[in-house]
Amino acid sequence: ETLTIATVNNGDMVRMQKLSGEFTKANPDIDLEWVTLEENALRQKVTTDIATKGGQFDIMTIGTYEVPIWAKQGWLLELDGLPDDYDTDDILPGIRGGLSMDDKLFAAPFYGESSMVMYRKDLMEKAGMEMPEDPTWEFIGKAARAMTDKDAGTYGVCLRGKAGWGENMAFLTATANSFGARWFDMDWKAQFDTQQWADTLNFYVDLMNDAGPPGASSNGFNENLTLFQNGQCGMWIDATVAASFVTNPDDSKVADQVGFALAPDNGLGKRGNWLWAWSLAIPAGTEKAESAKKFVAWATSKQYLELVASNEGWANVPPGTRKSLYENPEYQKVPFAAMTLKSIEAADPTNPTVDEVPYVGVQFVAIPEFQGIATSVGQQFAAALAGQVSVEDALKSAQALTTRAMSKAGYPK
Amino acid sequence: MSTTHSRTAGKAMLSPAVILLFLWMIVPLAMTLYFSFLHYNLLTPGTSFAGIANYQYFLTDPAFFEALGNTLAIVGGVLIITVVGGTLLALLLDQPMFGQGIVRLLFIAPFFVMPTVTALVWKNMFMNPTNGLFAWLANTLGATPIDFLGHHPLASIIMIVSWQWLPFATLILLTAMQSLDSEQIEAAEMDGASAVSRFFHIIVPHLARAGTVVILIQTIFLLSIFAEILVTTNGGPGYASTNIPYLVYMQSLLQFDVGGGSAGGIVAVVLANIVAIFLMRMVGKNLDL
Amino acid sequence: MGSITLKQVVKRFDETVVIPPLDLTIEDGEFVVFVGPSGCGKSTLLRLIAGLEDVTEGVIEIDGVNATDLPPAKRGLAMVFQSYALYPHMSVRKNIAFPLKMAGMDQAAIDAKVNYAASTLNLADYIDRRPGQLSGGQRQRVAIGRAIVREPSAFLFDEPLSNLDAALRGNMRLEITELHQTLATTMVYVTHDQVEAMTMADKIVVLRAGYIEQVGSPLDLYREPANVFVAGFIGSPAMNLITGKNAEDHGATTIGVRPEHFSLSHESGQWSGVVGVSEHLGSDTFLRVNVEGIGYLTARADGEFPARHGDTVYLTPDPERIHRFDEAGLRIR
Amino acid sequence: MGSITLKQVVKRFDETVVIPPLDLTIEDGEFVVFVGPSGCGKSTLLRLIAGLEDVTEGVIEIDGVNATDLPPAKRGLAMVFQSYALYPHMSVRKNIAFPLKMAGMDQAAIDAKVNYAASTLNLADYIDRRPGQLSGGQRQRVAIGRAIVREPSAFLFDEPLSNLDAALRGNMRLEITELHQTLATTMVYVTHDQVEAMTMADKIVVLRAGYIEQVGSPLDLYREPANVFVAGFIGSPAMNLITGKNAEDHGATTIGVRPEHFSLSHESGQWSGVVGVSEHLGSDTFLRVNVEGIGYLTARADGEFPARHGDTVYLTPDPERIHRFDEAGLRIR
Amino acid sequence: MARQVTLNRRLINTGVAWAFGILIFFPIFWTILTSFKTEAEAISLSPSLFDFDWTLENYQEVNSRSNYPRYFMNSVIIAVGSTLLGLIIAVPAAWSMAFVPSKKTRGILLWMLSTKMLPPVGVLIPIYLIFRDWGMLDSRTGLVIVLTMVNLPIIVWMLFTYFREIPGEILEAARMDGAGLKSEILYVLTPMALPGIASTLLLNVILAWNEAFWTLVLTTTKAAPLTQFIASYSSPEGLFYAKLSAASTMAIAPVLILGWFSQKQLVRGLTFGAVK
Ligand SMILES: Nc1ncnc2c1ncn2[C@@H]1O[C@H](COP(=O)(O)OP(=O)(O)OP(=O)(O)O)[C@@H](O)[C@H]1O
Ligand SMILES: Nc1ncnc2c1ncn2[C@@H]1O[C@H](COP(=O)(O)OP(=O)(O)OP(=O)(O)O)[C@@H](O)[C@H]1O
Ligand SMILES: [Mg+2]
Ligand SMILES: [Mg+2]
Repeated sequence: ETLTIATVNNGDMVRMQKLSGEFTKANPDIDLEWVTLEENALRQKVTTDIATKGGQFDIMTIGTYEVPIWAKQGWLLELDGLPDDYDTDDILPGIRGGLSMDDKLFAAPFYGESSMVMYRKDLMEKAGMEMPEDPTWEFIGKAARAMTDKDAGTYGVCLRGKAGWGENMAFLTATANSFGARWFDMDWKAQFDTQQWADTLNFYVDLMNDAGPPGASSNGFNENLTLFQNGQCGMWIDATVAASFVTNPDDSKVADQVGFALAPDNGLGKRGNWLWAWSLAIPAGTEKAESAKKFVAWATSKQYLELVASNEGWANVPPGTRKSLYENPEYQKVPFAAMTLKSIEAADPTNPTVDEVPYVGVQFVAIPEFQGIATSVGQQFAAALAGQVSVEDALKSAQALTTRAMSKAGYPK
Repeated sequence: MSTTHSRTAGKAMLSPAVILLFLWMIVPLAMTLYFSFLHYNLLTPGTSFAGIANYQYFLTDPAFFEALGNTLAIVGGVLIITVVGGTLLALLLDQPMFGQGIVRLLFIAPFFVMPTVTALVWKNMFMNPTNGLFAWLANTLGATPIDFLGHHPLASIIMIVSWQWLPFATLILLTAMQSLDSEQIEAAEMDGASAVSRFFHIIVPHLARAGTVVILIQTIFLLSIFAEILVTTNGGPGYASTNIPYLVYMQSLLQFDVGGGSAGGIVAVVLANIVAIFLMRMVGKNLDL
Repeated sequence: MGSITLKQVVKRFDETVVIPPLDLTIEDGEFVVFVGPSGCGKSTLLRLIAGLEDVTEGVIEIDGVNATDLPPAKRGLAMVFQSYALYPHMSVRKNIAFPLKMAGMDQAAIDAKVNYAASTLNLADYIDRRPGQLSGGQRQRVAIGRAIVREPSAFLFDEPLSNLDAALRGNMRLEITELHQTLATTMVYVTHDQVEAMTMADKIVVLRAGYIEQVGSPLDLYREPANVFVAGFIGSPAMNLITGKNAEDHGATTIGVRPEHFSLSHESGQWSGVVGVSEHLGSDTFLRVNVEGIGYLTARADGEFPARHGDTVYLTPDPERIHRFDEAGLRIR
Repeated sequence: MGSITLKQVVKRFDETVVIPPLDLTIEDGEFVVFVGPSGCGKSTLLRLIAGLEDVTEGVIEIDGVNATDLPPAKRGLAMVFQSYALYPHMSVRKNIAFPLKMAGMDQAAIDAKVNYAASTLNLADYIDRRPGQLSGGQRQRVAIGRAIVREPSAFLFDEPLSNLDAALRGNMRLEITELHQTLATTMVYVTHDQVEAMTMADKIVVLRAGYIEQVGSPLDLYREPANVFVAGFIGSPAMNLITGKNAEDHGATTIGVRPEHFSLSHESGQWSGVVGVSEHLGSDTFLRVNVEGIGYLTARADGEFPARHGDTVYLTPDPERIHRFDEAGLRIR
Repeated sequence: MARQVTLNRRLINTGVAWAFGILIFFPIFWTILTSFKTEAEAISLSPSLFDFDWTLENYQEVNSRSNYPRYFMNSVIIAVGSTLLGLIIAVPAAWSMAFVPSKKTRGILLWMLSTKMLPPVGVLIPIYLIFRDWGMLDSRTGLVIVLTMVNLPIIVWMLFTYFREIPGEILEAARMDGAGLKSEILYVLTPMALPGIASTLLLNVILAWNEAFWTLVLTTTKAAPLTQFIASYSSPEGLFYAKLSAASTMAIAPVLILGWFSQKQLVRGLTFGAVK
């Protein structure tokens, strides 16, 4: 039997692909076919496939955004009857909640992440400042400007600027939460005309202009990672998984100088961090459900974590999914482990904002229309960052297009 | 040649191609047309009749006019660069020189490169404002690196696409140039025309046919430029580098709004046909098909 | 004005010598025709004069001025090409006007000249057509028109009529002859057509492998070919060249008799032979007669001469018109 | 066997009638030449016979069998095209063998036939070359070879020699004539070359705008053209056609005198005129003489006849050879 | 024109032309070069031309990660398959247009071309649904069919311009010689048009090889060609320039080499009858 698995081409997944020999060894009757794609391409492919019942995949890698929507449509197979030693209860509750509907698990988390501040201790010291464990945005702004030395190619802060709902909008939505902003009010009215959003975006654009790298509007996770590893960023606020990359001396020039802190806040009770888990799900209607479940269980099991640890060291274990991992004394030695757990625990998808909202999702709104809308809004914000439109105009456009799209989609429902 | 027999055979031989192409065109097009009148989102099951709502939304989308402008800018910009540049380069290559064969190989290479690879290479290794080669060049010269994709997205895309198509234009125009009857040039020389006059009065008009082909073929491909945008700018910032195909793509594959995407597709088809009519006029005049 | 003098002109392409040292003088107003077998250097010679090729050695003088290093446009010559070399994208009017425009002439003057040339050459009716819409003869006329308007000191023609059909060629031949009579400008004309050479030239230059074999008026060449090559080359059908005993009888290595200089009879004559092929053209009859000891001879008889395959006929050469050549092939005077 | 009969054959392209109802019989073994001005329908007629075009109306019989609806390959005819139409990717051998291969003949028989044809036509030396490596004349021979091997009941030729130069044309003309004598197969030959028509044909068919103007042997047409058109068309240079008072004197609307049927004198004669152009070919001299009251006449004199532009000469037509035509242009007998 | 060109002028031409040639080729050259660098060197802020440690590790890495031979074979099968299928359909059509033209011929040809102007995204979902229903998702057959249809207009046009240059008399001669339609096309037309057919074939192999919309949308694993292979390197976590370069080199090399070898043919064929 051949399982076709769609995965994202990030480091953890590629590693899983390489280690999957262990699985096929144990299950000689199962062959694995991999479709490894870049995130957006993957999402389009699997979404098209599942929505049209193309049936090309047996296992799909999807995120916390898709799971509730797809589960609601009945497109996903419930993950019940997993082996006993799988220990569903070991999964971090925040993550598990995001992947369940009516308490039924529809996807198994492969790794989970939040966001946090990664910074260069040496540069911080040079700037004569000290990073608290829970910084405020004000501090970040000040520190970033102090660390910037454009002539030397050092930029105080690297933040996502590339348009896309999973790129700049993930960051900006989470940030906006900490500024007290929200996407929609309880009547599903767009909120980009509020002062909170203006504050968020102004702060972001000013900061990036003063202390960001050139071309920030094209920088996504990858670009910033490269910049940071290359020693060009003083701080970087991004996914917690990045911690293992930036502390890996093979790839990173600054591995021994990286410190971590919680994502900043504005004293409003919400931090600017998100919650995301790349998870494995099985489309409803696959004929290979048993084998698929077997594989999902293997890839997200405790044993898999140990397998990675024994092969590649604890620092490279897919993080953010299991309590037991964080209780493991070996893993606690990893410098970013504690901070990652704290960040994940600090995010609350069901109550993401200062004011009440009708939706779930920290850095996204779990409605099908969100991808399109947020990508368009992301384009506007990227344009503002690139200086092609003013912040004011970008917000106006965002407000207009969101309102349009929501009314087209028939909200409030 | 034209006996009843051969005419019948002619029809029989032509029909497979015509019928297949017709089906290939009409079946999906009809489905698209049908979808365009539906509320149909892949992510929300069920469809319902939408009237012209999808068209309304697509056509009143502020992105639409920007995308229309960008589409034309890309087609026009690339055409101008490749045709003018191609003519000049062809003129250069037509001169006697050493190693012409190898130079031709160097010239044609970009045409063989996958668009995706082209875009990836340019974006990452050249235009990246911190790690790209251009940034390095600017730094070495003491200038500030330009953020190509952030600040000049459309121009950057035009540049990348021009790089891909310049070889095509150059080599076709070169072939055309080499086909120019040398007696004509000599006649012009006898008539007292200077090198510049010969270029404008004899060579350029001679290239008209080849130029037409270059324009036609390139327009066909340029109208649906997509991979380059997807890889480099994602249509942004804002809508600065979104063209019509990309806009339709956003509707269909980002929002999974099949209804809206179909409406966009139909609009794109109509626009492409308008361009096609103009183009075909020109072709009909310059190429005796 | 339009005399052209070539002094010790040599042309080599890389290593191959196409024109060995060659001297030639073309007088003002003369109509000079270059003939010779294909590849003998006719076109090359013309192009050297035009300046479209560089001479390797030697001097070309035009109107007494050394023009060896002048570019084509500065030599005051006009050329009509075999392919016409019209500009296909320009109307007839524009084609003719082109050299004037290049000379920077003002529009009114151009128009006047073009109209004059067009009416002279009967081009007025299709002055606004493109070359592609013209027949061969009309195109040829446009090419000539383009040459005329420049009022060159000499015209150069490279097989200008070879792309035309026979009838048209006859007409154009007359037109060019008339043009020469009207303009009285020097013309240098390359052809490999016998009739053109004979009827148009004031002076024929016979070339072989870059060498001048003979220069003279058409009738001179016809009557007194300087050597066997010219004898065989000029005249159509070609002169019968006879070697062996019959030639020795006339004290020559080779003797030549033109087909038209036999008298034919069914009864008696100097040589008897059997008719191989007889071609009855109506106006004339050409016979190929197999004469014992000599081989096939071509003879011309009048259109009514009755002769069929296999008949025996008698040929008598006109004794006055027997050409005699020595062992070097040179004419014995 | 190879008689061809056309009965009331009509050919229309869309609306334009190219061949109006036409009857023609070609006897077995005859050499028939179609001549006529360009566009008169010669090629069309040939292609109708070949079956490359459908007849619009009428019947074509080959060897007495109705072949109107037969495809070309079934008619037992072979065609030689103006462009030779050799298969450039095949060797000479393969070219010649192609029709046999298509007929499904076995290889040994094919080889024998091809070798025989090749030796007959002197093709043996380059039997393995491609057409591109052959000269024009050799190609023409291959085309003929390809036609011969099929042993067709008739050969069709469409201007087969028009792409060759003058000398080669002469030779090939002779070869085709000889071939006809050897094979004695019907040949239908389209040309617009006077000499070819006169020398090769048993029977000439003169066409104008799809109509047959006259059918007859070459000398019949030369001596007794049925009408003004044929009179002007056959013979080179063309017959002088004179209208007006001089014609009336002979009881005709038009009289015709061939250039070669004048006797010329500097002293006296029937008509006097001034020489316009004199073309000295050596063998002959052609004069265009402007005769008062008649206009320009062309006359042929012998090569030695001294005449220059502006001289006055006297022309006397041979009274026996004056052709007379009525007002409809038809010959008065 | 055949006047002597001075050596100086020739040298200047050579210099300028080579400079432009190298400039245009540089991105490809740089990609290939980068594929032999380590990631650190690839991304270095002061890039070096040749002065680095050459390594093959990127190729090893790429090979161990994805099944390159399978992608490669799929690309070959799809490109060659669609081209051959296209030729089979297009040769008769082009024959008909070139040798039995009617008043509609020109219109049909232009119409065929105009179908190429339709943006594929517009009909993506319908095609996807049709393919799903016919079970042709992720099948090479399906892809061959799609790419055949996509490139058919170009094939027909190119063949048409080639056939048109072949004198009709030769086909008539074949007909007189007793060749039926099949023999006429097979033994006479096709061999004569071979250079044209070859260049049509080449161009279409290249176009099909590089087609990156339908190949991505309609395949997953079994039928996935090199475009898919490249897509999996397009933006992973971190910018792995060297690996990206290695993958790119592997994806473009086959067609680049093919193109180079057939460059003369190709260019001549590309002129679509614009150069006589
Ligand atoms: N550019 C060239 N390079 C080398 N050889 C040349 C060149 N041009 C002409 N020749 C050679 O010079 C010789 C004379 O050529 P030319 O064209 O003058 O002959 P021609 O008398 O005009 O012949 P034709 O009657 O066929 O036109 C030929 O042997 C030809 O091959
Ligand atoms: N396929 C066709 N469609 C329409 N008209 C045609 C076609 N073929 C020939 N004609 C017309 O038929 C007439 C006779 O043509 P045909 O080719 O038979 O002339 P021809 O006597 O062979 O002339 P030429 O001596 O120039 O070869 C011409 O007026 C031509 O325009
Ligand atoms: Mg010549
Ligand atoms: Mg004809």
